[in-house]
Amino acid sequence: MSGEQPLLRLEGVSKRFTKHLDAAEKLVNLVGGRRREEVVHAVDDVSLDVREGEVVGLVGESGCGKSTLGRVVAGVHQPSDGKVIWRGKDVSGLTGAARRDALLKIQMIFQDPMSSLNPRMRVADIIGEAPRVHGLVPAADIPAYVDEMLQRVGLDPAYKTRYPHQFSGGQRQRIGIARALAVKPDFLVCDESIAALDVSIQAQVLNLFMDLRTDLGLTYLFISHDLGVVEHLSDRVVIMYLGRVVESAPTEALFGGPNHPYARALLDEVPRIDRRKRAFQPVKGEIPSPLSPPSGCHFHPRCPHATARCREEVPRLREIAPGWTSACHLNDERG
Amino acid sequence: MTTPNTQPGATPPGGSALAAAMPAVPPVESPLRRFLSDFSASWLALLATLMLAVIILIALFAPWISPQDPYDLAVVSIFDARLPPGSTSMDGTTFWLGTDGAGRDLLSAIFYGLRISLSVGVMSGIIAIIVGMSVGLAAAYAGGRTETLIMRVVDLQLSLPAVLIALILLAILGKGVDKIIIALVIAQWAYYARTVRASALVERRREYVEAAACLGLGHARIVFRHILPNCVAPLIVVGTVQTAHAIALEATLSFLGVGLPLTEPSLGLLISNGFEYMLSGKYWIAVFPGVALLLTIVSINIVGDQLRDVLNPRLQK
Amino acid sequence: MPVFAPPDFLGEAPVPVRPFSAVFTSFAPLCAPVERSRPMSVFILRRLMQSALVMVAMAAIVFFGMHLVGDPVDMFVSPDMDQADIEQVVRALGLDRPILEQFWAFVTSALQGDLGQSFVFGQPALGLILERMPATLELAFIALLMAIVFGIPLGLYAGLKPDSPVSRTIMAGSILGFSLPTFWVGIMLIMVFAVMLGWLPSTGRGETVEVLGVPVSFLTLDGLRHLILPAFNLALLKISLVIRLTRAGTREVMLQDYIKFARAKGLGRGRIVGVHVMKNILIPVVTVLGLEFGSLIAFSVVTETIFAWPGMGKLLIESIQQLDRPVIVAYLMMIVFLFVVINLVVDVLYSILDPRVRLGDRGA
Amino acid sequence: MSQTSPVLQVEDLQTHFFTRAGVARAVDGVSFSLGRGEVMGLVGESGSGKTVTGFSLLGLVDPPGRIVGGSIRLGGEELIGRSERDWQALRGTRIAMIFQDPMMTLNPVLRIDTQMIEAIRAHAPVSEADARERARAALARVGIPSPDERLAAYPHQFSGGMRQRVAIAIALLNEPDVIVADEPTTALDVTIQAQILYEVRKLCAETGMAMIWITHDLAVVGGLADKVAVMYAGRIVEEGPVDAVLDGPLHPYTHGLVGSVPSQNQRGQKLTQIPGMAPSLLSLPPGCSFAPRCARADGACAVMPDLVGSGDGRAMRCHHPHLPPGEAAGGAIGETGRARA
Amino acid sequence: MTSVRTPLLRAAVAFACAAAVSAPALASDLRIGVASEATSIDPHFHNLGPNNQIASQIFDRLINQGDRQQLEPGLAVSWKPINNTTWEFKLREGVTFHDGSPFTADDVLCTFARAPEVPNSPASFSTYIKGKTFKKVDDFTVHVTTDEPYPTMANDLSVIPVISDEVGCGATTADFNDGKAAMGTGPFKFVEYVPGDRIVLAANENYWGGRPEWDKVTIKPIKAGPSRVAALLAGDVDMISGVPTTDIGTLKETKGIVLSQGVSNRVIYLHVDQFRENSPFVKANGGGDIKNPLMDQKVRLAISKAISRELIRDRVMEGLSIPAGQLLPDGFFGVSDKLKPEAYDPEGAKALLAEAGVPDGFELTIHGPNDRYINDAKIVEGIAQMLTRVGIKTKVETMPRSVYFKRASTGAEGGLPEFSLILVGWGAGSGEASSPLRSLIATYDKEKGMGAANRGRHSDAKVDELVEQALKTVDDGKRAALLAEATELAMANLAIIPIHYQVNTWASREGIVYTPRSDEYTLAHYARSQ
Repeated sequence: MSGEQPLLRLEGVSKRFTKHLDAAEKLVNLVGGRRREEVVHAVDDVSLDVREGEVVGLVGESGCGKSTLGRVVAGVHQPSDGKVIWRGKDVSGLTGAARRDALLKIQMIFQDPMSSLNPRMRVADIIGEAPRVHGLVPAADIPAYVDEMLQRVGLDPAYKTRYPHQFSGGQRQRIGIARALAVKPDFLVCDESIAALDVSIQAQVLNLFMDLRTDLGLTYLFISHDLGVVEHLSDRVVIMYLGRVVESAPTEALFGGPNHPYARALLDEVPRIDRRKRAFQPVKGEIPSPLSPPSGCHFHPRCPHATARCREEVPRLREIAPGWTSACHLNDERG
Repeated sequence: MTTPNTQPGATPPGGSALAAAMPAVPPVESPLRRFLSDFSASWLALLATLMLAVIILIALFAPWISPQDPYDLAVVSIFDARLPPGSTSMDGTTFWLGTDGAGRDLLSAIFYGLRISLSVGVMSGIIAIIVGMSVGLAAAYAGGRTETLIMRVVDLQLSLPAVLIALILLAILGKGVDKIIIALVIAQWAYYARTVRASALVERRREYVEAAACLGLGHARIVFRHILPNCVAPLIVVGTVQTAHAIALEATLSFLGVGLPLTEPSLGLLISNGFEYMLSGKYWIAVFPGVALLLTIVSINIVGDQLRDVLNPRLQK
Repeated sequence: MPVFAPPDFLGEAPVPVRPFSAVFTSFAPLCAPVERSRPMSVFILRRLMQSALVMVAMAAIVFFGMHLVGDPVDMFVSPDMDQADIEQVVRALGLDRPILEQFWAFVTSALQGDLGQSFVFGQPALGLILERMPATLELAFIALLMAIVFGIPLGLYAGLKPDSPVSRTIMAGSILGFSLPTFWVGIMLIMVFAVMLGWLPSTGRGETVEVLGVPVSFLTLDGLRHLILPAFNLALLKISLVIRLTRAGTREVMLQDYIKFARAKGLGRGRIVGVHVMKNILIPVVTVLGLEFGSLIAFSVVTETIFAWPGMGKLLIESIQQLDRPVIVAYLMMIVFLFVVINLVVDVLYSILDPRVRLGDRGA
Repeated sequence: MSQTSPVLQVEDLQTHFFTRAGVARAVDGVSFSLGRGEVMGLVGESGSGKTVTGFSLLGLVDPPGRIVGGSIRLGGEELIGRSERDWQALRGTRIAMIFQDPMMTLNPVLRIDTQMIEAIRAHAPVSEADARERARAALARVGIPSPDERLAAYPHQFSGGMRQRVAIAIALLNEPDVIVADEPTTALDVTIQAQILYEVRKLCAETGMAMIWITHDLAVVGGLADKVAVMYAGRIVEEGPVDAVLDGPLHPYTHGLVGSVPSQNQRGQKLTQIPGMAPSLLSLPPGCSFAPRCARADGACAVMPDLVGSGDGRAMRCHHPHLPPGEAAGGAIGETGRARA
Repeated sequence: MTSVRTPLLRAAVAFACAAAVSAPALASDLRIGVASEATSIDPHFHNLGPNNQIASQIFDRLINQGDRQQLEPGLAVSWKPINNTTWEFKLREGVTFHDGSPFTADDVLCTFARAPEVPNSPASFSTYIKGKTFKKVDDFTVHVTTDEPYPTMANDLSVIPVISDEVGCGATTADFNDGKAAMGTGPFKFVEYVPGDRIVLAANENYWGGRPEWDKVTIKPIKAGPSRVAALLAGDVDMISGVPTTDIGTLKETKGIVLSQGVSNRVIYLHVDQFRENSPFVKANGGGDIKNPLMDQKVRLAISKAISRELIRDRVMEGLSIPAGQLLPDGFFGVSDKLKPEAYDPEGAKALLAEAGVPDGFELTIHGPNDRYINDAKIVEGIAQMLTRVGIKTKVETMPRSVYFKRASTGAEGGLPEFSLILVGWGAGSGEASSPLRSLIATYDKEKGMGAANRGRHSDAKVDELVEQALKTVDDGKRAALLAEATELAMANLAIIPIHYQVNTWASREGIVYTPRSDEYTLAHYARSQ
């Protein structure tokens, strides 16, 4: 890693969701019942650096914790363990204005263009609310500022008195982006931000993201299950499986030859327009429930190379090449 | 229903490469306007709304439009008791709907009775909404043990029928408009709490709430400006139905003799008084207040029904 | 009426909503919620703990509340008694003791199953209630039966053909049935069927026969004749409720993908409505009806008063009027207990009907 | 491929929705044919009419929608105008369908065996035991482990991928000639989608069923289908063998669609994009519906172009197609019998 | 008043007749709908009208009360004082209980031993028994001794049902309810008691007074007045008690229904706060405090004059009341023949108010029950109207008796009555003027047991003296004179303001005639078929 301070650093971040036992369940346990607290390790000890101006793609299937991680980064969830360090400062240690600024600098673009906009608010209020509340823009300038934001995302300011339901999916997503941009962020967490859009609209929004990156120097954490999109956009790709990072590598390196068996399976199995009719054997089995993940390496029940060790020992992420880490015991054997 | 796919186009401002099929800018369709157009799709609902409006106006202006002040004992005379519709009193006033057992002009008594029935229903509704809404929102937003505790209380309360709760409360509290409002509020707040909590829970999980948190907006702002307005629709539906319930409940309680005092006759009490005359041929004493009560409750329920259809998120797109 | 187009046509995939919750929320004001949890044992235990709490709370509130109102002795004494006689009655009923002491005495004996003696009847309050309970339960059960027998077919029809004139009539009728206050309907029923037409008796319970030691009236012709009017009076509201629930449920279910899938399998309409739709709507209907059974018992207070039906609702009203505190408190304890039982039964029924509940719902 | 008569022949199918806001021509003159064992990808964005086309093929269009014209011939038999009873007999036996959301296609309160057995017994007087055996076999065929146990399970006890397999098994039960699959893998994870695609490809090869795979994902079609039809605003704008279409799209819309897939672009470069958005079916522009979004559009596009076929099984509906270099407009493309005004 | 009736009601009546005619019960069966239910079959459990009513049919008393509560020989054929403090009762011979066992003095002794001691009794008969010593002289003679001369001995003993020594005296209330101990000498035998639904009796073939006419009597409690009427019209019962005044007009015109009416021993009257300088519900015009004008006899008289008892009778009671000028209707023991109801005289009332220094009246709240007496709330309203018309601005507050009586008796601080002007009723169970005089008029005195229900706290030493004297005077003539004198004195002072005596109505299907009773009881053996 370069000595340059990363814009955002995650240190051993975990997020657990726990369903506690109530009095009745405890009582049942007293008389020999076996009720346990249900704990979901949505994110399990994830460390990650994002440098200024970088686009990091976060990839994984459902239940892998990528969305939760994104929300921890964006400050929507507090991590159960670990630190989120923004420009060298632990966010949880910040208070007052500093905390608010750190919060505002990281914004999130959501998946569902239907539910990410408050249906009872006009577009102008959706975009203008936060700058007004935080006093980022003088109250008198808010209308002009909203117009500017709308134009930046390619919408006609004439529509700002509308309500979200009067827009198409793609347009709503643009409104969501304008809302985030209105608080002048440095870092955008895009959580499946184009997954719900039609193919032709996806391209439009992706292009908008790329424009914004060049125009505003934004840094992205781009969360997606769509490997093609991630490959196209990211400088670096992080692959998660059941709450853990299994591999992290520069995009080209990863797509050139993934190291972790799961990453390999994932990359192989994505249908691609340029690789048709390949005969392959899909990876077997289902994604286990995050409520009771397999022991050791979470991937071992589905892994064609699994050994006894994989069942018992959790593989650590280790650097296999500069800037390329992978969590697989096989790497140890190879040397 | 609104037309699908009528979306305003995006304009290509400056450099952004967005050519667009540009429909003419349609009028701004606010949720309210959309709601109104959906609501008025049913003529029955419109009729009921009209009827309700008339009833409310009568209730509001009862003191000014009633031929007689049925509470003024200097005017009411038992000389005029139980006169049939259309009779005239000693001093020449006509009782269009007859008089009751105490010599009150029934038309005036119905107007005032409407006033009392409606105000009992509406007042208890409003207070119960405020209480229920606060509790429900608090539960949904606080989560955890607070929520569990609150919802347990709500569940427990809901497992006992309102009529029973009100009956016992009134047995303890005694009669009176204030007492019955208290009883109805206690009997009904839990419905609102549950409704608000249910929709607040749904709303709280929506991404716009996360977005608001992300934008650093305060808890109060998120709860009251973002979540609450989106919980209003089910609240309105439940509110109308519960208000109709409250009115019927008050009538029932008054009938059972634990509701309102005789001197402040609601419609229910008027019917209850008329019940005594049911077999004596003096039908008007019970029938006319009964019709008024029925019209009130039916129109509220029809309005509520249409509201349910229009505001139901499942049927709405 | 909203227009439905296939999902693709609307440009939005429909949000999958479990039909149950959908129906439930659309009828939120009409039915109490049921806490659904996975293992039965914990569930039952939780219910029991809760209900024990309510029963204590209820007893305390009513006990202390009732002591603020009136003086039962005033209700009982005969005119010729002098002050000394009255005081003797007060002592005999234990009303001279401090209220906390009275409550403590009540609680300790309640724990031994003795809920006190009725002031008015001089009998154990619990016994009085149990004695009248079969009459009320019978009435409520028959009303429930009527609600199902009339409500489900009508609601099904209205849900399958929402725009037909017959359906509109059914729905208008259900709004009416909803809006008519029970007491008013009761009076009208007596007027028309007992007084005018003379077809059915106006009041009372009629002949009963004992089944397993419990007197029931539906097995004798006379009993049945006495039963019809009050049961219908009590059922009317629930018939409307069931119609609306069934209709809403049917409409909801008919829109589900699995109905379309069933059609794509080539199933006939009979099979789809009779099995696929029915089984789904039965879940909310049975659940809600189970919970409404409680409200049937509560509303029997009104019906029993009008029809002079010798059940426990009538006993309650009379006890309230006569300030027979032990009976009021005991009635409430019984009701809470009964509701606990009903809720449990409903939950068991629900879990039988809805497989998603039976075995820990892991899908979500 | 097309020597034998096609299993399914659709001609000028028109399905319209009569809404309060007007008539939506969800399917407006769709024609295609499908041979035995052939897999056709029906590609389009939301609102393009691909799902309605699928429903139309099974006679499952509900009011306010109605098939207003055209012809659907299944094994030579005309289906349009048949009674509901006839349709019922056909569905599930000759033509079956799989839906998008595996969570919603199975009735949550009925056991899997009930739902499978009823599908068999609705069409043939089969004994309960025989039907169960066939159901078991069908489950085994779609790769569901221990099918005996799974038969007695309820849908919620299956994962999404497994439910989709069950749905496929049900569609297979009566060995239909054609299966219409409406975005069956869209809701699934990548690795699970891969498994399903693998199974389906295998099944088609084994059984000789024809399949219409409705999707918005060109990549999936590329891996699965023999031929592809691209829909836009209720009409097929281009069709042809899958490789030919994906490698050399003729219609500007297809061209844009293929171009907007990231992997078709240089990494980090701006994607080719189709400007604007799909028009409302209630107010389609006159002439070519794509014209307002089309860079090549001109005055000629005010007239709706016909679907013109070329000799290599390709056809498209455009006045200004992207022809391969060297080919003059109209040179290689002649009129075929399939194209209709 | 014009009588307008809808076709519906006309039809109702027509059908009702048809029903009544078409479904006559067996001639020897009688089904009675009564307003209130007995709480027990145990005749000593609760001294309460409905209970006594049932008991009167199964059990006899030493002395029975006739339809006007006149004393008639019951199980005692004669009674007389044999000295100042001893009464001798000669018992009827040859009487048997329903189980066939003979009636003797032992039964009487055990009855009076049990009656005051019933566990859980909310109001026992001890009032009538305390201070009395019972002695068996022989099998058919009993002596009762008291410390003081005790003139109302016969009245007291006319309320206590006699039970059987063998099965009754050791029995619990529950034993009576399930019939085991319900063994009397009365005209009817106990058959069945279904609480809340019915009590069934059968004729006592061996009744000493002759076999009753009805083989089987079913008594059904039907609380709601209209339901009771409906039950009669529908032919579900043959006779009902407590016909609501509102339905009397209709029933009168209904073919196949006959009514019987009789004045009751119950006087409806106003108690007036006469002991507080500041009465809580009396205010000056405009709401300020005022010295309690009700303490002025003139104001009380003005109130009495302001009330038109005739109007209340005609418009509220539908003719079913008798304007009252004293405590008991004419003909009862100890009433004064000089007292007449106060005539309606609003001008006189106004003049009296002016004389009393309140020419413009004052503000007043009148309280009353709404579920106790016939049309109670309506009477209160009518009175309020009339008072308002003479300048006393009157508000009305009515409440259920469960709340009302406590507040009326002890609602204010220190256990004092809470209200200023209240409507109450008093039924003299013994049928003597001594009953209301002692409880309502005499000075409130816990020690002496006087004025227990004196909620106005009227106090007049002269009246007290007369009453006390009367209660020790055994000679009937002298006693009656003393009581009448006390009554006159109290009425002159307006200790209470009497309104009217209730008139009770029974309705039965044609062919059954009921002899009305002043104690309001509905007894099967008072119903005769024609």
